[in-house]
Amino acid sequence: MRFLVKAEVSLKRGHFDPEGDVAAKSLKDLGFGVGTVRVSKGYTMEIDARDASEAKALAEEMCRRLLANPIKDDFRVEVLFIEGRTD
Amino acid sequence: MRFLVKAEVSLKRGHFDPEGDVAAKSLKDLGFGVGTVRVSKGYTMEIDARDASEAKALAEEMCRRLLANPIKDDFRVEVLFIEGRTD
Amino acid sequence: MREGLIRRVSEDPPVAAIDLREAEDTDLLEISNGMGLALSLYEMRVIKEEFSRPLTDVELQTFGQTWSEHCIHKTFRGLVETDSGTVDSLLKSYIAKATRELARPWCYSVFEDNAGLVDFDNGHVIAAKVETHNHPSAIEPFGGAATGVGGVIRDILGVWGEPIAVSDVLCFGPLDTGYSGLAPGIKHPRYIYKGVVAGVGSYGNNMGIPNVNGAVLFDSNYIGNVVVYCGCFGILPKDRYVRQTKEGDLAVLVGGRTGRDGIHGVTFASTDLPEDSEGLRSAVQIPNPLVEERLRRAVIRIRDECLASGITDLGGGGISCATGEMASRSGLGLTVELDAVELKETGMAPWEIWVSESQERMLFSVPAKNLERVARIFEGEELEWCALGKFNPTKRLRATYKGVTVCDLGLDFLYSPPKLKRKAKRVEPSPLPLYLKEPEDLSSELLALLADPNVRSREGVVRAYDHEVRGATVVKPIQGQSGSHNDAAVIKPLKDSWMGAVISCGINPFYPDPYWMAACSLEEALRNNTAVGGRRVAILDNFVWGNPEKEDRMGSLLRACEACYDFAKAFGTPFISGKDSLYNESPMGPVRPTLLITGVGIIPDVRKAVTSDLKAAGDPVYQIGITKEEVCGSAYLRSKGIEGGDWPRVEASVSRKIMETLTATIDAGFVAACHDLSEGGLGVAASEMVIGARPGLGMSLDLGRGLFLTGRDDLAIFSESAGRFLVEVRAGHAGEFEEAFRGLPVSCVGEVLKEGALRLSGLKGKELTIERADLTRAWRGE
Amino acid sequence: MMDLRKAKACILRVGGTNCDAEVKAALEDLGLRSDILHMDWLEKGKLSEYQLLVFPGGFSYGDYVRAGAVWGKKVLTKMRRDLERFVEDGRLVMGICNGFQVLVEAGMLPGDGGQFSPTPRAVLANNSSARYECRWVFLRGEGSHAPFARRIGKGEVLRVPIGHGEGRFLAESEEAVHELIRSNRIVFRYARPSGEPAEGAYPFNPNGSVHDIAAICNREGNVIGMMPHPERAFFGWQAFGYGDPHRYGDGRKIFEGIVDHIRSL
Ligand SMILES: Nc1ncnc2c1ncn2[C@@H]1O[C@H](COP(=O)(O)OP(=O)(O)O)[C@@H](O)[C@H]1O
Ligand SMILES: [Mg+2]
Repeated sequence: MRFLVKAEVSLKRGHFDPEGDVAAKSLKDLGFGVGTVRVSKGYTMEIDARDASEAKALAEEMCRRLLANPIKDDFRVEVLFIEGRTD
Repeated sequence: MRFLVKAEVSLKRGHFDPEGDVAAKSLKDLGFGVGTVRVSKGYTMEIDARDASEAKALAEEMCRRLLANPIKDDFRVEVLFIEGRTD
Repeated sequence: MREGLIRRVSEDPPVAAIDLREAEDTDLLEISNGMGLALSLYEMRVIKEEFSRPLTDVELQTFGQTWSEHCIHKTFRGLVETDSGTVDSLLKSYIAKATRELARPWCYSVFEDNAGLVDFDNGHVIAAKVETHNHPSAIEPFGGAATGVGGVIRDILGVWGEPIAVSDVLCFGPLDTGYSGLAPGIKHPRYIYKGVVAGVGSYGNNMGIPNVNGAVLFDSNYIGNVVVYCGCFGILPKDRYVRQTKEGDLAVLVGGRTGRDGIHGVTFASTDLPEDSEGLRSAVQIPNPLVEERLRRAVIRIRDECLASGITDLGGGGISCATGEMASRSGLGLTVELDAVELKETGMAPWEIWVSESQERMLFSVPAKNLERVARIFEGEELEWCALGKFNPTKRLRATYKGVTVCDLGLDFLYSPPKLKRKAKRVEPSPLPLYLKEPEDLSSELLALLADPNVRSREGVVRAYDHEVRGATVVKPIQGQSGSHNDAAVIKPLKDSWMGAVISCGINPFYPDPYWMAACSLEEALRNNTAVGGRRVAILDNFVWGNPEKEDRMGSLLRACEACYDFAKAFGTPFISGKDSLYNESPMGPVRPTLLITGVGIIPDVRKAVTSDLKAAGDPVYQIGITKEEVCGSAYLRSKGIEGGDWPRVEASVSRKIMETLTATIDAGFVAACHDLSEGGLGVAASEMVIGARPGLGMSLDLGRGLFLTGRDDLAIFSESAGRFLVEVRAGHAGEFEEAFRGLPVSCVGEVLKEGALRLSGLKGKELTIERADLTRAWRGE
Repeated sequence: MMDLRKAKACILRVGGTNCDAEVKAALEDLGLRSDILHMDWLEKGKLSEYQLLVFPGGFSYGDYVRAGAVWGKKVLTKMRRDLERFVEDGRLVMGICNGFQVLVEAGMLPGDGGQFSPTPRAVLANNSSARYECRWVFLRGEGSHAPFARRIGKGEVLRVPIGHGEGRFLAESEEAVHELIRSNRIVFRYARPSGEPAEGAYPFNPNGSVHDIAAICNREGNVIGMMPHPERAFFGWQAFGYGDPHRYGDGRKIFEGIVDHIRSL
């Protein structure tokens, strides 16, 4: 079956996020009342798997192998839906 | 009150996503069964607002003004929680 | 529109037929507008007269593209009615005319191909091209600017050039513009600035081509009309410049896939497009430099192995224009099988495939016997390719899709568009009186001017671009740790030759008289080139103007063209290429007439190049050129919001002699540092020479009394008169330097000081001293 | 003693690599023949013909996902065995800029011999300025035993340019940084003109790297990764304004170290 899975890779807590800082500063310049901003990257992927938990496990493996760098990144995986079905 | 809001910006459908394409190819090289991959960017922001709906509206305005270009990007905003409280 | 003029002739593929035979003038205009053809009534009538059959939408779109301002420059090639008679083609009557009359033997190919070509070292030529990408950058700054760079790089690849450098000149609204006053649809200058700089940087950096020259200007006029010029320079062995497409050769398309991006206009044949601002969506292109990097490798290999007979990039008009032009210039014809084209998305109508401007594509003509080797090169670089068809002797451009002939046009007719006629009203502004008292405190005036957005350090932009990649950048845009700007860049493109290519630009849109504005821009490009040691300069013109259908816009365009001719002739410097971008109008009004002149010179030995930072305490410093009270449009007056005074003019005969003499003294090794005086005048130039250096500068205007046609210190220091330099001469060579300049306006005005400060005494002996740290802080905006 | 004419360097590239030609020009100026090879076309076993393998700078695979990550993984799937053997043999591997990012993502640096770590043990994160930056920096030799630093004394200062957006070196932990220092695996640090370490001060440390780290090597010293581009400071005219254009630039010393080492084999 084909699943739609979202993996989100974000900087580890406590890690300095220059890009987020720049975004926060620009938003403040525009007059918005924002505090800290942290940036993350999302990968929405079609994955072939037997069931949702396998799809999730696969996506986590993808994060470990490629999408995240363990020194600086955390990741979080969520199965969005199964092809053909929506929820 | 201070809210934690997540804005997610992604390329509009129909636009080719070169980064997603490279990620998909690389994952396939590593032996994963993936189809299309699309990349998005998340901004997790502390926002000062009176209530959740104002926080959401503010974040949407930030997307329109700075974080996204409505011509090529879609964006989606979600209020994660209110400072002090979690859900 | 009247019933029956448009008919669906095929469902799959979706093709419509438009019958112009019965069409009235109103119908013709409606068709032109409705299909986004941008053809005038006159042009539509010419098409109507020609055909005794209905045309397909594909064919009409072909006319729309081929006869567009973008592809054939109809304003520049058309007729211009003036008070004193009709001008037949601005391009032929002014720009190209200067080149033709100068007849420089080192001009190898001019105004013909994707880029201009001039001789370099024996056996090699330099290719140069500068384009604009204003509208795309206004709606999507990052992608618009990035694809602008990508496009001009393909122009260089399109003459078989190996890209060696890119440049960019950018005009923005002031970054401190308020958010409230913006007209709807206009993005804030800050957003545009960030996006454009990131986009230009991203594409060049990714491709590994150093960005070595450019300019950044701010003015409220550019809030509604951002201007983005992108240039690219390349090198190739002369004998590899091949354009001889033959009958039987294959048209081979390679690179990115074809999609709905870059399609203007709407479709009649497919009515089922999604609603969401499709028109705008297709105007936005997502840059993919990764593909172009591989394209570059493939182009150079095919060139070196002599496998193709012709090449061109795909720009405006997409496949339709690239194939049509290649066939037409070889006196051939071609049938394109659109089925072969790799698509990004499904459901594209044939006309969309035909005119799509998707990025990162090139077209080759390949002799059939070489196809296999060419294919192997493409595949080795992971590039998708397809053969579109074979060149034949029919002189017709045909296209088929799913077995249906969707286009069949004679190339002779297609490539002899009717001449457009425009009217020009002469514009000749006259100088206003200057109401400004000489300020008391010139130090604070100078510091304020150094911090002016139009003057201050460009480090934030320059460092965002890799200017060292390829390892061939000799004179860099910025020098040293707290470095200052150089006037031009020097590249050493060949391993076994000391010869350098010198790249400079000139742009002065704030001088209100279009004639002198153009003259000053041209002279500035040459002056910048000369300052680092360049000579034998070829130039490129890029006009950014408003709607040419308005007489005043045409009037100023005409005046600028006159200056281009006059001064190209007077300086003996030929135009080799260029481009115009018209219709730059926004709800906030037309763009300020903006002419960019880019200069490409040479230097026989890059090791003799000169930078702007002062070198050694004790060296004498000379000022060259006459300073007049020419401050209208200067950074000095603009920073005060004052209009008035006279503007700079160019005295070509003197200026030319000065430059030639300066070149000779640089070659002789007399010159230790050199900087031209431009925006902000002498005050800013002297400061920059100190900022970039270890030592300082002491000078007295009174020593150069004869050079100043003013009694006011502020005008002497901030005037922007053309043709001036500040030069540090090596201590032992002052006599020889003066001897060389005998008869020219030159004076020793001071010397290099040990301590890091600028010490200036005025015409009447008034003194000012500013420490380098203060100059630097102001200039860096800290 | 090896005859330099018999030695060869392999400069690898993939789509998006773009500093290969400059590296070749530098090596060949010193008499070391160099082939530029696309990794996809590198035949099995071919690597053993070379004494030096270079991963040059550029934007491999567009730097998508994370600089150097995609190529780093591809190196492992495509040529892990050959590469391990190459490193075990004591041959030289050099990663410059994007190449450094690749070696880190492939788990080859910081490393021990041919043992590649299954997950990266360091990262080159976004510059702390959040910007891409091109500038000349001062590098300080740390007295490394790596062949690349053979000609460079401890505390000696080199002028070389950088050009990157992701160059902030971070290790697993503070302890890991100490381990790098203890095992003398830091080859260059960003410095002030005087040669003092930059201690994080911008722009001397241009990217915010921990401990001003600009280059590291593996335990044996035969694998090096560096963010600065020595091939852009090889000839004097490249370092125009930073030295005598008629002589050589500081970057040449690094390549001379390589050639000395190969000659001594
Ligand atoms: N305003 C102009 N001034 C000078 N040369 C021009 C101008 N417009 C076009 N040209 C020249 O005409 C030739 C064809 O131009 P163009 O159609 O813009 O090329 P391309 O199709 O590569 O964009 C080029 O050599 C270009 O330099
Ligand atoms: Mg072109």
